[in-house]
Amino acid sequence: MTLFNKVYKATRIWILLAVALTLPYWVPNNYYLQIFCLGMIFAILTLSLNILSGMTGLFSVGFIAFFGIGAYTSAILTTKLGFPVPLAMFLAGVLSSILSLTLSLPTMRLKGMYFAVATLAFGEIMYQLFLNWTAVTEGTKGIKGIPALELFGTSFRSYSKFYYVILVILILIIMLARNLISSRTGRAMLSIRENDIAAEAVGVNVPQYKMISFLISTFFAGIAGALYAHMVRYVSPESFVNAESAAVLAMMVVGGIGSIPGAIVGGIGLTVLPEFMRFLGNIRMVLYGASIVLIVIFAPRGLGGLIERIDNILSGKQSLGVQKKQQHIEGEE
Amino acid sequence: MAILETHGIGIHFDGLRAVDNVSFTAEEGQITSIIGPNGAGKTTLFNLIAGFYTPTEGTVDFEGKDITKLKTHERTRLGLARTFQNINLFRELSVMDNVLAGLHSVTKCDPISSMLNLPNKIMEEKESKKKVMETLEFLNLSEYVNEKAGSLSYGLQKNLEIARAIVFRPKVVLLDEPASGLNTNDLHELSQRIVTIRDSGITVVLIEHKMDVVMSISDKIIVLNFGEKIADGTPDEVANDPAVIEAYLGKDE
Amino acid sequence: MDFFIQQIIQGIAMGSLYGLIAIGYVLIYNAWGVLNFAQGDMVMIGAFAILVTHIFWGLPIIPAFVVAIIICAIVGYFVELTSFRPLINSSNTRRLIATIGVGIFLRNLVRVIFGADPYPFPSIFGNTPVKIGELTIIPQNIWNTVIGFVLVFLLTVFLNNTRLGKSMRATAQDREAARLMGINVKQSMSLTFIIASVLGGFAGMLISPVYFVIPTLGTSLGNKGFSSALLGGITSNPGSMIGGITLGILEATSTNFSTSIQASVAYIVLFIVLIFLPNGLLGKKESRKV
Amino acid sequence: MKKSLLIAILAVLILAFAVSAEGEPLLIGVYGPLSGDAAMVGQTMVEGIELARKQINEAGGIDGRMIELVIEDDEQSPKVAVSAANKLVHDHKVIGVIGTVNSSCTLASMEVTWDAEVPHITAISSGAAITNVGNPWIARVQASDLLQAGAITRYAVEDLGAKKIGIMYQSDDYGAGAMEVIVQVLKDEYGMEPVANEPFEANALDMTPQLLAVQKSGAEVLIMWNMYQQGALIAKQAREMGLTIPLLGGGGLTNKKLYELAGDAAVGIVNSQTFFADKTKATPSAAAFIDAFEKEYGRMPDSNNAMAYDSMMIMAEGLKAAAPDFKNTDIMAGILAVKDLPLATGTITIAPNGDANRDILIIRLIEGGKYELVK
Repeated sequence: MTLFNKVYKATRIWILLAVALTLPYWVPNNYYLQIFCLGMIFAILTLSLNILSGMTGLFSVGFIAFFGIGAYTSAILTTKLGFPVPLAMFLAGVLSSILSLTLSLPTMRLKGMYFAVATLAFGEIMYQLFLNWTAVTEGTKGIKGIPALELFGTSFRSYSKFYYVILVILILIIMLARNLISSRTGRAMLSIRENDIAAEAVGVNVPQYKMISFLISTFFAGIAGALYAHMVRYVSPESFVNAESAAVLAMMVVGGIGSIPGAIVGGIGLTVLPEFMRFLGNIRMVLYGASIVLIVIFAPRGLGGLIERIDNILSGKQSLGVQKKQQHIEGEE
Repeated sequence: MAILETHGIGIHFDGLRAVDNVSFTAEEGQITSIIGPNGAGKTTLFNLIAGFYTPTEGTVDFEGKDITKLKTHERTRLGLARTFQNINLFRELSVMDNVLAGLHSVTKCDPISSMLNLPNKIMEEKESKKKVMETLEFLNLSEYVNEKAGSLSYGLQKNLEIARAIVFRPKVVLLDEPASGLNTNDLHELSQRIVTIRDSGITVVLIEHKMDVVMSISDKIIVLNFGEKIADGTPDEVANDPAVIEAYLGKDE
Repeated sequence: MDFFIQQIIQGIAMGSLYGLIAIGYVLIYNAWGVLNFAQGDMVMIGAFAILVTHIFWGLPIIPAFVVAIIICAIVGYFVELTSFRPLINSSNTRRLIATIGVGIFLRNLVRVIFGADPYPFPSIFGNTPVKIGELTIIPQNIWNTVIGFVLVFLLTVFLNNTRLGKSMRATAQDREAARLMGINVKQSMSLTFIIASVLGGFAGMLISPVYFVIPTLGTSLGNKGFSSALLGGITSNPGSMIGGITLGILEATSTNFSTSIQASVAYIVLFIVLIFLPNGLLGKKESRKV
Repeated sequence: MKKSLLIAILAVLILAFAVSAEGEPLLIGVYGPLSGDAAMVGQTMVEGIELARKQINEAGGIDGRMIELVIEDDEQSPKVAVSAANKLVHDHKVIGVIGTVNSSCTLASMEVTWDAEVPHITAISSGAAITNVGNPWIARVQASDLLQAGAITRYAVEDLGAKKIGIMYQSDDYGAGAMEVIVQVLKDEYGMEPVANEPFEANALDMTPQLLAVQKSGAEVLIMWNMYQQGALIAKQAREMGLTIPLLGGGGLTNKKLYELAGDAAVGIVNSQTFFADKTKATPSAAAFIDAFEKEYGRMPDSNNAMAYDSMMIMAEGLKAAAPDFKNTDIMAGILAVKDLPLATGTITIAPNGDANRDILIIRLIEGGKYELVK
């Protein structure tokens, strides 16, 4: 290990943090800040999906539904019932978690494709609910005038302030997810993904842990949805269509299934990058489809794998050339 | 005292009787081996005992209690562990994590403490890792602790399965062909180890084809053929049983 | 009563198209073990293929169909070669995501080439309704139903009675065993994929005269297709036809109960089937391997 | 060598900047769906705005300054629309914004212009909510659902004398918004209730379940609220099943594709509209627009072209009123002060809530895919 490796290892987290904390001061303007805010919200969502799909191996094709439940809950609680925003955001996570039981309880027995299809059906049904349950969701008119977050007398209406709220929540969730991986609960989830028969044999109550995975991941997804609602301050069903589920999946794949840094890079990357590709018009979507396939085939670990590799090289764990076998929370079924 | 008993247990798939009316007992602190030609229903019997299959008839008793209705993970929690013939490891996880996962049924840390890194989690993790290292040392796996399970050689993977099964000090461990794929040197070591496991107070139930292993370490042998029990007794009794000799005749080991 | 019968007739007409789409899902699921989310877009490809051959190139209807089928086979083979074959040993998660990617690719490629607006397609069998008492029946719909059933019948005959069909079935049941029996597994898997693509495309060709041709044609039809496949039992070819027609009838009659439920019928049915009837109406039980 | 070249380039750049700074153009942001399923609508919107900009600039600009457009794509997604609006306002620093098409996109993104206090005109969104949330920075050229659906409902009851009205609508922001207005108007003004009220998926193909329900209900008139694609399917399938009642609808039906797709089944469809491309019947200002558009693009304009054109013209009114400082409050005040302004879609007065008040036209599709003015 060279001196450079040591310095890198000791400082990398602080450098990252410093960049994250000062971002609002060196991005050119509010537009870039807003893109970053949105990207970070989607990073949280991707991370949530990763707990379900990457860690537990439960593949969800309708995940945006929980983002939507979170957004609507917080929107309704604050606009119609006058709840304070922080409480409403927390309850958004809780309700998203509770509603996940309506999906997870009956589908715990289902495996692989069957489960994926059930989540797709759930996503479509939730969308129809947002659309048709007019008394609560205002239907297609959407919910307007959602208040911005206010805390200790400060309003977080501007992007430059709300950015820090998102950042804090993102860092918190990253920490929770990291702790989870190296814990009894996390290992039980990983073991289900790896081999559910062996998981049962070591005493894991498989349905119960699938459900726990669901509760945790949808809680975070609900929080992400609430953040979205209070940033955009308007929610309508169009934001939670199934194509958005596919977009979150793509973020997870591009980042690398099961990788925490990957989820962050995927979420932010696939929000920011399209902004600069928009001039391509319809061709952009063709390239988008093609790149999903190409990444799945040629870079199965996505950008997360690449980042981990560079990180290992810089911190001296791995030499350039050969790739040493390393622990990775992603697996092949 | 009999720690594990089956009473007339049986299961059929699509009309085919895989295990039929098998009753046997495994005495506490002994090595009980189950032998029989290929397709005799040995692994199916293990799956019935471990709870992967629900028997069509009969019961399984563990420490004198009927556990037939219990799920696999509930049986593990009571102290019934197993390994697999065709290796079911968590391939993408490290050796450490595989064996740590084996401690699931004796650890308590809940999801909230897990995520928040509360003191009870940190304490438990520390203790768990200590236990894992002891087990890995016992099975000569310490040097691979950070390797991915899937990248180990076949023999090491077999060993790792045993480590994962015994790390939580179960009362009974079911070993499904631990010797397959091992060379002669390793065989001797394995026999020694199984004896050590028994001597440490874990009752062993063993499925094995390698007769020298079975004969040298078993306290009791049960012979299955076509899903039925055809003999049981000490190694000597079984070796001289005419029904056993007939079953094995022409069917080369 | 007439009203109810009219609803049933409509349900059958739509449902047999669902069934035809469902078969593609079933074939690919059994051979490849993956639900092909791009199958709906093969329906769209079929519709555009017939649009190009019959309208743009001006081929008479029969040659137009033949050429369109060849186009579908080529597209199917291309998809199999680029997005399925390389992932044959990957996890289900990856393969599913790849099929989603392929769907996005095909849909948008067609949109770039042909634009987002729909194209009209003339009726092949006539759109003048036939009156039977109070009931109205559209010839095209009858033909679609008949053709749907004939295709399923032919497919079943092919799978059960030809050497190629049998090897396809053997491969679908157990790839390893088929290999040991000397079957060219790679070839039969490709063939299955191509047949599934052509059947999907064929459904698109039958749909275009009833509705119109548009790049998003396959998105909702695809979902209806795999709902039907699961309803019928994903392991059964005739099951998908039954599943399709059941779904079609349920959708058509759902307006009697609630006006806003129709859009969700397919998904509610899907959810219920998965929970209470995981093997569908005609599917075989998948046994557990330890 | 290299260095001197660099300096030279820099010098040229600085010079160019200095020159342009003198007659600095007025930046107007435009956003709409330029990719995806609604790309055609976005494109027509841009065409109309572009034509208006060209005319304004050719006439000497505003206070001697040229108008320059910055165009962004919103992909028909509320999320992207918010980003697009942010880009226009914060990155391009435009002084006025025109857009977008989908009501949900406009509603989500108008929070951005509202916060930044940038005058915003929506050309095509019809959602009633846009102008009733008290946003002082928004104006709209499109006739809101309240006006359009109201006019068609009154036509059905008063002119056609219908006692039983059936409704079908596409269940999204466009269809469902109008449906609520129709139900409201029937109840408030005539004490009636629709005999059938059937939603369908936005990308549905088979309309017969809904049509059967309408047929069973004995409706004398069917009001459908959807785009022309679904309109064609409804017309075709209704005629095929022998449902011959009059079909009415909203502005989204007006499109040459409607007749192409449905053929004669579409003949007789009546819909509300803000613009009618017939020079013989048009006001002088509308006729002038039709002429100019035909010259520019070689075809007849549609209503979206016209509304987009008017949006730019109304924005120009605001700019004129705010010259030479172009303060945001002055621009908005100028927009809201527009009164009896003859434009392509009629003589427009902007109401205090931002809506453009004018008469709603009722048009009918006739043989050969042409339209005739009903009233």
